[in-house]
Amino acid sequence: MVVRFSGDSGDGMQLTGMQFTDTAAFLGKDLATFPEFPAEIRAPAGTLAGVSGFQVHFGSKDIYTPGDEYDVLVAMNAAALKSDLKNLKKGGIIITNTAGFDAKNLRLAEYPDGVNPLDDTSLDNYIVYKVNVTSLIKDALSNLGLSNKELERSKNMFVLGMLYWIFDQSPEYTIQFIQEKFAKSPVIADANIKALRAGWNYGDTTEIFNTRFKISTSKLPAGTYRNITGNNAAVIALIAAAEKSGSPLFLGSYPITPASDILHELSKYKNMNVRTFQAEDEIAGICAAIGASYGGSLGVTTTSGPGMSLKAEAMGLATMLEIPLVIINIQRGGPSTGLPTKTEQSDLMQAFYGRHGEAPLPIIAAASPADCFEAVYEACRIALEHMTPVILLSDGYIANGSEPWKFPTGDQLQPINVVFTDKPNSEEGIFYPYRRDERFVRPRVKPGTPGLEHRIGGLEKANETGNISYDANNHELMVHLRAAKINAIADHIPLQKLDSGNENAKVLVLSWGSTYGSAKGAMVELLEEGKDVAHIHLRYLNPMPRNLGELLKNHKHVMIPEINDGQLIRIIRDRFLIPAVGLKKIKGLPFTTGEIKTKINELLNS
Amino acid sequence: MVVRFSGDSGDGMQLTGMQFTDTAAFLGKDLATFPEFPAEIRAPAGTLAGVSGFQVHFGSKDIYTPGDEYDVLVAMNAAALKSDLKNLKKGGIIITNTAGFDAKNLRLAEYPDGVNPLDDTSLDNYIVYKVNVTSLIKDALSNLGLSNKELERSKNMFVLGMLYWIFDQSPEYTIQFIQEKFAKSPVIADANIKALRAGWNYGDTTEIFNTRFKISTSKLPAGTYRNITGNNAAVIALIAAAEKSGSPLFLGSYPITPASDILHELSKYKNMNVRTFQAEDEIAGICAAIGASYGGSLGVTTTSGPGMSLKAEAMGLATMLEIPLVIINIQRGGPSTGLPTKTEQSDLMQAFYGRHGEAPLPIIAAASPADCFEAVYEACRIALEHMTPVILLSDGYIANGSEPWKFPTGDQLQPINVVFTDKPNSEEGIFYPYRRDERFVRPRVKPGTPGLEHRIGGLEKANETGNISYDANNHELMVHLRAAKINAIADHIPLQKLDSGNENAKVLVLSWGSTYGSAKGAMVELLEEGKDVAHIHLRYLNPMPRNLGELLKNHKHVMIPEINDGQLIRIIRDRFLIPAVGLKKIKGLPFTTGEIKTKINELLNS
Amino acid sequence: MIETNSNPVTERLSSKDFAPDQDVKWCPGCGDYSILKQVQTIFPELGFKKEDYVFISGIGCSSRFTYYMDTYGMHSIHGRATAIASGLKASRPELSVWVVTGDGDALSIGGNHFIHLLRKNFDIKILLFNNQIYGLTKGQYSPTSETGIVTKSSPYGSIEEPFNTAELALGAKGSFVARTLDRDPKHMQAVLRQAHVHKGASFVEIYQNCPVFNDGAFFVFSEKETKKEEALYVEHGKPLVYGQNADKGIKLDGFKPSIVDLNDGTSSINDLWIHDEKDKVKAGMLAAFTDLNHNGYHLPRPFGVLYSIDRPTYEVQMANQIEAVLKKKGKTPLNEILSGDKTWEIA
Amino acid sequence: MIETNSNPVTERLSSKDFAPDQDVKWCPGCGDYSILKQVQTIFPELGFKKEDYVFISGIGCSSRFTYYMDTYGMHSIHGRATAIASGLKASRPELSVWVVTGDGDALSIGGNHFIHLLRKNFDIKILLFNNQIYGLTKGQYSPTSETGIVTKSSPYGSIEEPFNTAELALGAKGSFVARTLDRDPKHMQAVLRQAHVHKGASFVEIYQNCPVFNDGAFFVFSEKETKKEEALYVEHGKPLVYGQNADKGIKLDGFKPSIVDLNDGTSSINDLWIHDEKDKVKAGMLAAFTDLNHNGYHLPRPFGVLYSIDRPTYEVQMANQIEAVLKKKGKTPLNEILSGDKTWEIA
Ligand SMILES: Cc1ncc(C[n+]2csc(CCOP(=O)(O)OP(=O)(O)O)c2C)c(N)n1
Ligand SMILES: Cc1ncc(C[n+]2csc(CCOP(=O)(O)OP(=O)(O)O)c2C)c(N)n1
Ligand code: SF4
Ligand code: SF4
Ligand SMILES: [Mg+2]
Ligand SMILES: [Mg+2]
Repeated sequence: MVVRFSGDSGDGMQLTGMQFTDTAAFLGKDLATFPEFPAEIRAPAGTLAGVSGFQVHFGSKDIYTPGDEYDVLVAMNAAALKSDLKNLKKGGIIITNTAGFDAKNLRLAEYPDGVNPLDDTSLDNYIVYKVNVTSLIKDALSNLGLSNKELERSKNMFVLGMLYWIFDQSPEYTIQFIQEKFAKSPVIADANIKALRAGWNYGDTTEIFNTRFKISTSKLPAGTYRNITGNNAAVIALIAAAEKSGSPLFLGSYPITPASDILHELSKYKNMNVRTFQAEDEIAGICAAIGASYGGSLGVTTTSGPGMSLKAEAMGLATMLEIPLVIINIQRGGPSTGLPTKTEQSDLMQAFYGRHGEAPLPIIAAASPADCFEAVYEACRIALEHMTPVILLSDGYIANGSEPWKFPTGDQLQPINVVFTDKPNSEEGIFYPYRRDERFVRPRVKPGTPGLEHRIGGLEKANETGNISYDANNHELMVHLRAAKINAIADHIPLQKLDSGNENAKVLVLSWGSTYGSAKGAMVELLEEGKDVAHIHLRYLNPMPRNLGELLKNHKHVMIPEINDGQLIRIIRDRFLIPAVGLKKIKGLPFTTGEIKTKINELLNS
Repeated sequence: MVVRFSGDSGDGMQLTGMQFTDTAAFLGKDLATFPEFPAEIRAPAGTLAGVSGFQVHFGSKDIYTPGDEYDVLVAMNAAALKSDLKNLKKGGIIITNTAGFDAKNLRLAEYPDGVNPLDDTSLDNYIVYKVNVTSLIKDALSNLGLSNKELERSKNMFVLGMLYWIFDQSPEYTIQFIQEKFAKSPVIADANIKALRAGWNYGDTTEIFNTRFKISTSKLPAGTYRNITGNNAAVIALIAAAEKSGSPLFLGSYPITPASDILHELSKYKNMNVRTFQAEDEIAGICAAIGASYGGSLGVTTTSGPGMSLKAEAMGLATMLEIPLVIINIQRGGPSTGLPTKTEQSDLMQAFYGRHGEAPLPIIAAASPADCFEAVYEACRIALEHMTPVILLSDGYIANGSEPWKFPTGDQLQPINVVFTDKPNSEEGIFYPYRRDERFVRPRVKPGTPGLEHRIGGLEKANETGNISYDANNHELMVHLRAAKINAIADHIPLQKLDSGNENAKVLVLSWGSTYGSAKGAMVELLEEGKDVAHIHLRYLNPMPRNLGELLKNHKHVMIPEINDGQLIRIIRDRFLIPAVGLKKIKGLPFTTGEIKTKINELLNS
Repeated sequence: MIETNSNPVTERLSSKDFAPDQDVKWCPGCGDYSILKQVQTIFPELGFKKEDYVFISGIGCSSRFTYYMDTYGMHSIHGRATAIASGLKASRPELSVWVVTGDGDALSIGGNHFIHLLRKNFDIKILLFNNQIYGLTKGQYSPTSETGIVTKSSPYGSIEEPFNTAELALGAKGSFVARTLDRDPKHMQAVLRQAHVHKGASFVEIYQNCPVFNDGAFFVFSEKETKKEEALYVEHGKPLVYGQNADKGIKLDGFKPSIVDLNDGTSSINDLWIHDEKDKVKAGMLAAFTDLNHNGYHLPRPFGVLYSIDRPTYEVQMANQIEAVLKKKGKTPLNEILSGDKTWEIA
Repeated sequence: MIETNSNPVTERLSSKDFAPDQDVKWCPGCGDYSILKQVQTIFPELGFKKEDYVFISGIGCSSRFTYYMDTYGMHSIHGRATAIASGLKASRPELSVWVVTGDGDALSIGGNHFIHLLRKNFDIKILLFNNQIYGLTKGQYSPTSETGIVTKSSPYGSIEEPFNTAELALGAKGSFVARTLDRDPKHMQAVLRQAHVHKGASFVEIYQNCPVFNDGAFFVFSEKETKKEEALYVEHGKPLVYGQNADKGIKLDGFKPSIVDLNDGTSSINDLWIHDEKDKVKAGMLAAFTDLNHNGYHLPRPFGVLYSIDRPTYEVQMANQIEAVLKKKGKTPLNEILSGDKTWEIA
């Protein structure tokens, strides 16, 4: 069951959606959400540019995406209906606030003069409920002495109440939330609760709704769950990695959509000895993180595309220094400023090759909101244990989206082994800062360690001693050693597994990052249909699992869906010389499972 | 014939080498040069770190590289001998200044105590001429009243005089040079000329040299020639492109080795209406060039690796704006600060993919010093005619190296067509800044044009109007249109030709950039030996000539030599799915023809 | 989509000529609207042709300004408008180039280009919309935010000392430093006109209310109840007078500015500090009023042109140098450049 | 290759302990040698353990300094040493962090991090080797080069007004601003000691001769023939006296500094300007002496600590905030962070 809440950005749709989600989650439904914000801070009220949407997919079956099409569309005004009708299922339900369809709203939504979709035949294929929420609210809250503006603000709670009734959910969770949130303004709390109950009662008493849904509890594996967004999962992962490795956490960052929330959230954790440094720009952000890492912290920097471009030079420095650093890129629509509030996977090639010189780095991509936890945790582990900057790719879709997460306890997390050297690493009593272990990893020394004083820098270094060296053969050796170190990480990550499907299936879908959900959704359906398909999801993009090439060669077709113009596919073709086929979508939106199924079926029939 | 001048960086070896080169060139020899500077500004005199070398390869046969090994080594001190002996041909000639082999010099050159290579048997395989240049100079110039330090300064002229005698070259060219250079200090001019003649006379009278070489005039195609370095060729190309296109030239740049010379040279051409802007950093450099280009100039920015990393974001902006811009990267050893004075080809992948989002750009690489002219001119042509930033790749080797150039006249240059729109491009009288022609190129308007006022920027734009658009389908369309524009450039560049060899040869060498010379040198020898080989040199890296794939498929082996860890090879494997083989060298030095021949022979025998 | 300008450019322009047919999309109540209005109001009178104005902006709510002026314009990337404008002005000195930027855009990521533009003294007008917050990214503190401010990125209060914008501009050799605010249209118009007239880098800080993320940051300077006591309007050659009934003045005791009551008989208007916009030391002292506010010693905030001197602009010097060299050497024929002066023939 | 420190750290260090076994590779006669010597000389007395010093430098001849101090150190990338040092200091307040940089490194590419570091007031010592040239890249003019200078990139003379470094630092809220020069070892040592003692960002500009690309740029301040007339050594609480026989002084006529002859009977030492390093206005006026030189009105160049005030450092405030929140909230067990406060069970 997919519900889309849609209204003006001032209408509180994000909050409504989150409450609905939390309630559903709390009652044990599996789910996935997808908030969509307008690009302007506050586009003029009532316009198409100002529409803000929140989509939630919930139910008892495994849910992998926020859903291609929705069953229910809540449209608070004409612009919301106009912009979101296209993805409502034929025969789906529309719940409207008729007060949002007056002449002014219709004009702002750019309906032709005299046309009101609620009055003509254009919605005949849908079940339309017209509710004058605005006037109902006024009645319900008449005795509270609120201004019109204040009354309007509870519209969303009324709608939420109706929805709870329709989906047979208890409003108690939200009532508690309201009480907590407005603890200091009891009148507002009261108004919101009254509005919520009024909405519920409206459904219960008026009989205008002829459908009521019962969603049974989901079949997620047993366990304790919470709902989480990708950016929040990243925050928790960073804290967990810091704790497990015994490293203080330092974030150097400059605000940018859609990465800023990580900075915001982390800055609340001062009690966990977390240092967040809002730098003057992205370069200072990564440089401060390098400084902190040099000092012994877990240095992290977070950004999105334009910031990644600015950090390129400093990433090269960190590569030369061979110190731990986690670089989180919440990808958004590019190039340049592009589409800042839309999602895209178009920074993969940059992650591989976006620095001058030979500067290979590990790259890990998160697959879903909850997976941001594990992916970010892994990025930290690799950075700390292998003394290297690591790029973690997420994107706007999973950063803001949410899903239930069967969170681990601290004990269940893989240990992260951080060793600081405090004595010379040679029999002669000399310390060699670039002498490597069998994983090609050099020792880490904290400034302040007596007797091991030494200098590091961005010029090429002599092997072992780390002194400046312009020697030709040494340079080649060092380029190879740095590359070998990154490649050796492949021995410290899991081998690749099929996510689902048959080992020698005719068509293999190879997904990375946030296309996981759409690919997985398609697989579930195709496998149910008995199709000869398989699915690999690649978390470790560099180095790749050692057995990946082997696995890929078992399939006639390898299909790579990407929210870009074809990036992983270039790497795969280069590495394995296989004629992989791409599926591209560059619309600032995730794939629908339908789009993926269509392409797979095409290949199955070829 | 290959001569290597080697001495302390204070010894004037670069000047000596250049004079020798110019004289040889002037007398009609083909040649190639390779200066090597120490990385320190002034490493302590006499040390190995302070050795400065200049290699010149000249003769009557076509010359493609500065030569793998030298026939003559001029070693002004012990450090010079120690560092450069390894590449002297067995049986080659060593000319030394014995005064540079005193106890102090030997110690600084890190010879063991008591060892002097001029006195032991270590040089038995060579013909060694020991000349006490320092004391000979003192005698020759005794009556000029110069200080010791001033006397020392003419050492190099004495040596040059000897060399001229040995190679039967007239010193007149250099005498004229000295007269011009020291026009204002006749005493110094006199001293230098006397020293030069003294050197010549020393050869002529002392009979210590038992070899004298006569190099016949080279067999270069008939025509008028000049000698030129890559960076100077780039400067001239920029001026020529500005003149031919009628665009004022604007350079926004921040100094960085080995690109700074372009800034230096261009800033002399104020009388050509050239504006050079030394910016506060590389970002400001490219941004100022974007501003100037927006204003109607030919905007250019020059840099090397670290600067390229910093310019990534602004390149993305220029891609979105779709305005002309030429970005010249004189590659050097990376990553990070790396090996600033050494050459490398390791920024190719960055040129392809080093920006966030889908931001494809044309890439052109120069093959040799003289070819920098044509390559840079082409970059300007494409930027101006196709409204796009273009990346031009050169490297430290060809930037500082020189060769004879059969320069064109202005009339012979391809025209560059710059059109500024000054009226609406629609019948309705509306101006559409992003309406494209059949090459997908949008119109260019100069601010100041009445009636066409409009805004452009880095956010995604609606097709044709250029207004901000967050529309999903429009974004995909625009990504594709921008890519199509770049691809369409392939229709406006020459088809790929074989540089030499047989069309279906067993082994094809695919070179790009400065590996041209080494590859060409190897080919000449292999073809003379009757081997089944062929050579393609790729100037247009993106888009590639339309027939390249076709050509590559005709060969059993495609071998790609690169001064990096394998970069073009990744692109070729991805694009054409052929198992191309790489040859890598990451030593801050060009390939020798021998290295390339060895690899080709290996493949021929496989 | 730009319709052709039906007015021949010689005709008198009106403020409407500068309003393109695009919706203005700032939040309701945003101070940016007023700035837009004042700019559109004064532009017809400034004497340039419409097509000769260019706006270059970075990224931020403020930087959207460019889209709302029907002139030439570029909405560029974060922090770099100043650098782009420098290249434009250097190569096209005849254009009237305006930079619109925010406190984050100009002083955080763009700080370096900002100070270098001032130092080099391009004749560019920089309008810095200072709302002491990052608006577009939804409310983080900026380099001008007050210490202690609670924002999304400083939940426990910012620990940073803000820049004193005027002091920074003076320290970077700015040749024109002024301040005005969104809620005083007349004053803003007057300051913008002066900025336009100044030949050199004109830095105008405009206090701008962001009702969504930093509401009321400057209300003490703009609202009836407090403004007369808190805002000091300076004018060249005029004494520093302010207060509810113009009854207060600033006097200098040596180097210490002090507040005097003009009615209590101890001081008259003749004792007051006379504003001299050419005096850098005094401009610095005026700029410092902002910080004195923090130290218990409370002085009103100065508005108006704090400093304005003439010094050569970059683009004029560049053009002059080109002209001089051209005069001396003449243009070299392209063929001579191609051949250089050392050639040889091969037959 | 670093040999272990055989001295236990509690033993007294000598300047040799700070010299690593690497060759120093500046040009013969470079002013950098003197700076290295003075730093190595004073370091043993500063009271930190050898292992607690860290040098962070950018790129430039000056930035090679890091390699020549046997402490911890990072030779980073061009212009970013200040940013890297900020992260280090924020996370390791107990270390003594020194930035070594050049006029290009700090004021050209690194200008933004420089002003932000000063504003945020990290307790970091910034040694800016000002040779008014780009040394490492072989001689282009820098943001401190004099207008008109002929260099590789300005063959017809630079058209740029240089930064006034002290003024810029003051404008960026620097809490300690000082100047010294390579050829006055004693003075340099004294200034460096004061910089070390200052708790906050300590900006020390060191005039440094580059014999290769800008020889003699500061000789008027260092060479016998001129220095007494051209250099003014300021000391807190002392009158501004200079001249061949300490016979000249600076007096203030209102806001105008003027030179008086102490021997001609018109003025005595008691009339002179007494240096007050806590007074920002006066510090600004001292800083301005540099530019007055250009306007015909010739004043000597001030050396010494121009300005020094205490204000809270970033790293201490950061640590305090962490401590306060920790005190209030206590540490949250990891498991609680993992679970959050809204969970549900699925059986
Ligand atoms: C390179 C880069 N970094 C970060 C951002 C995100 N960003 C956009 S505007 C902005 C700050 C806006 O603040 P300000 O300049 O004060 O403008 P305002 O919105 O307050 O008018 C930031 C951080 C970006 N677009 N590009
Ligand atoms: C990103 C980047 N840009 C440019 C350079 C080249 N570069 C190295 S040092 C330098 C300037 C040095 O000048 P300064 O900081 O004054 O140091 P000095 O050598 O004079 O001590 C430049 C431009 C670089 N290494 N990295
Ligand atoms: S967020 Fe603030 S500054 Fe931005 S448009 Fe809204 S009110 Fe204006
Ligand atoms: S170039 Fe100048 S600054 Fe650099 S080491 Fe040589 S003398 Fe010193
Ligand atoms: Mg702002
Ligand atoms: Mg310098």
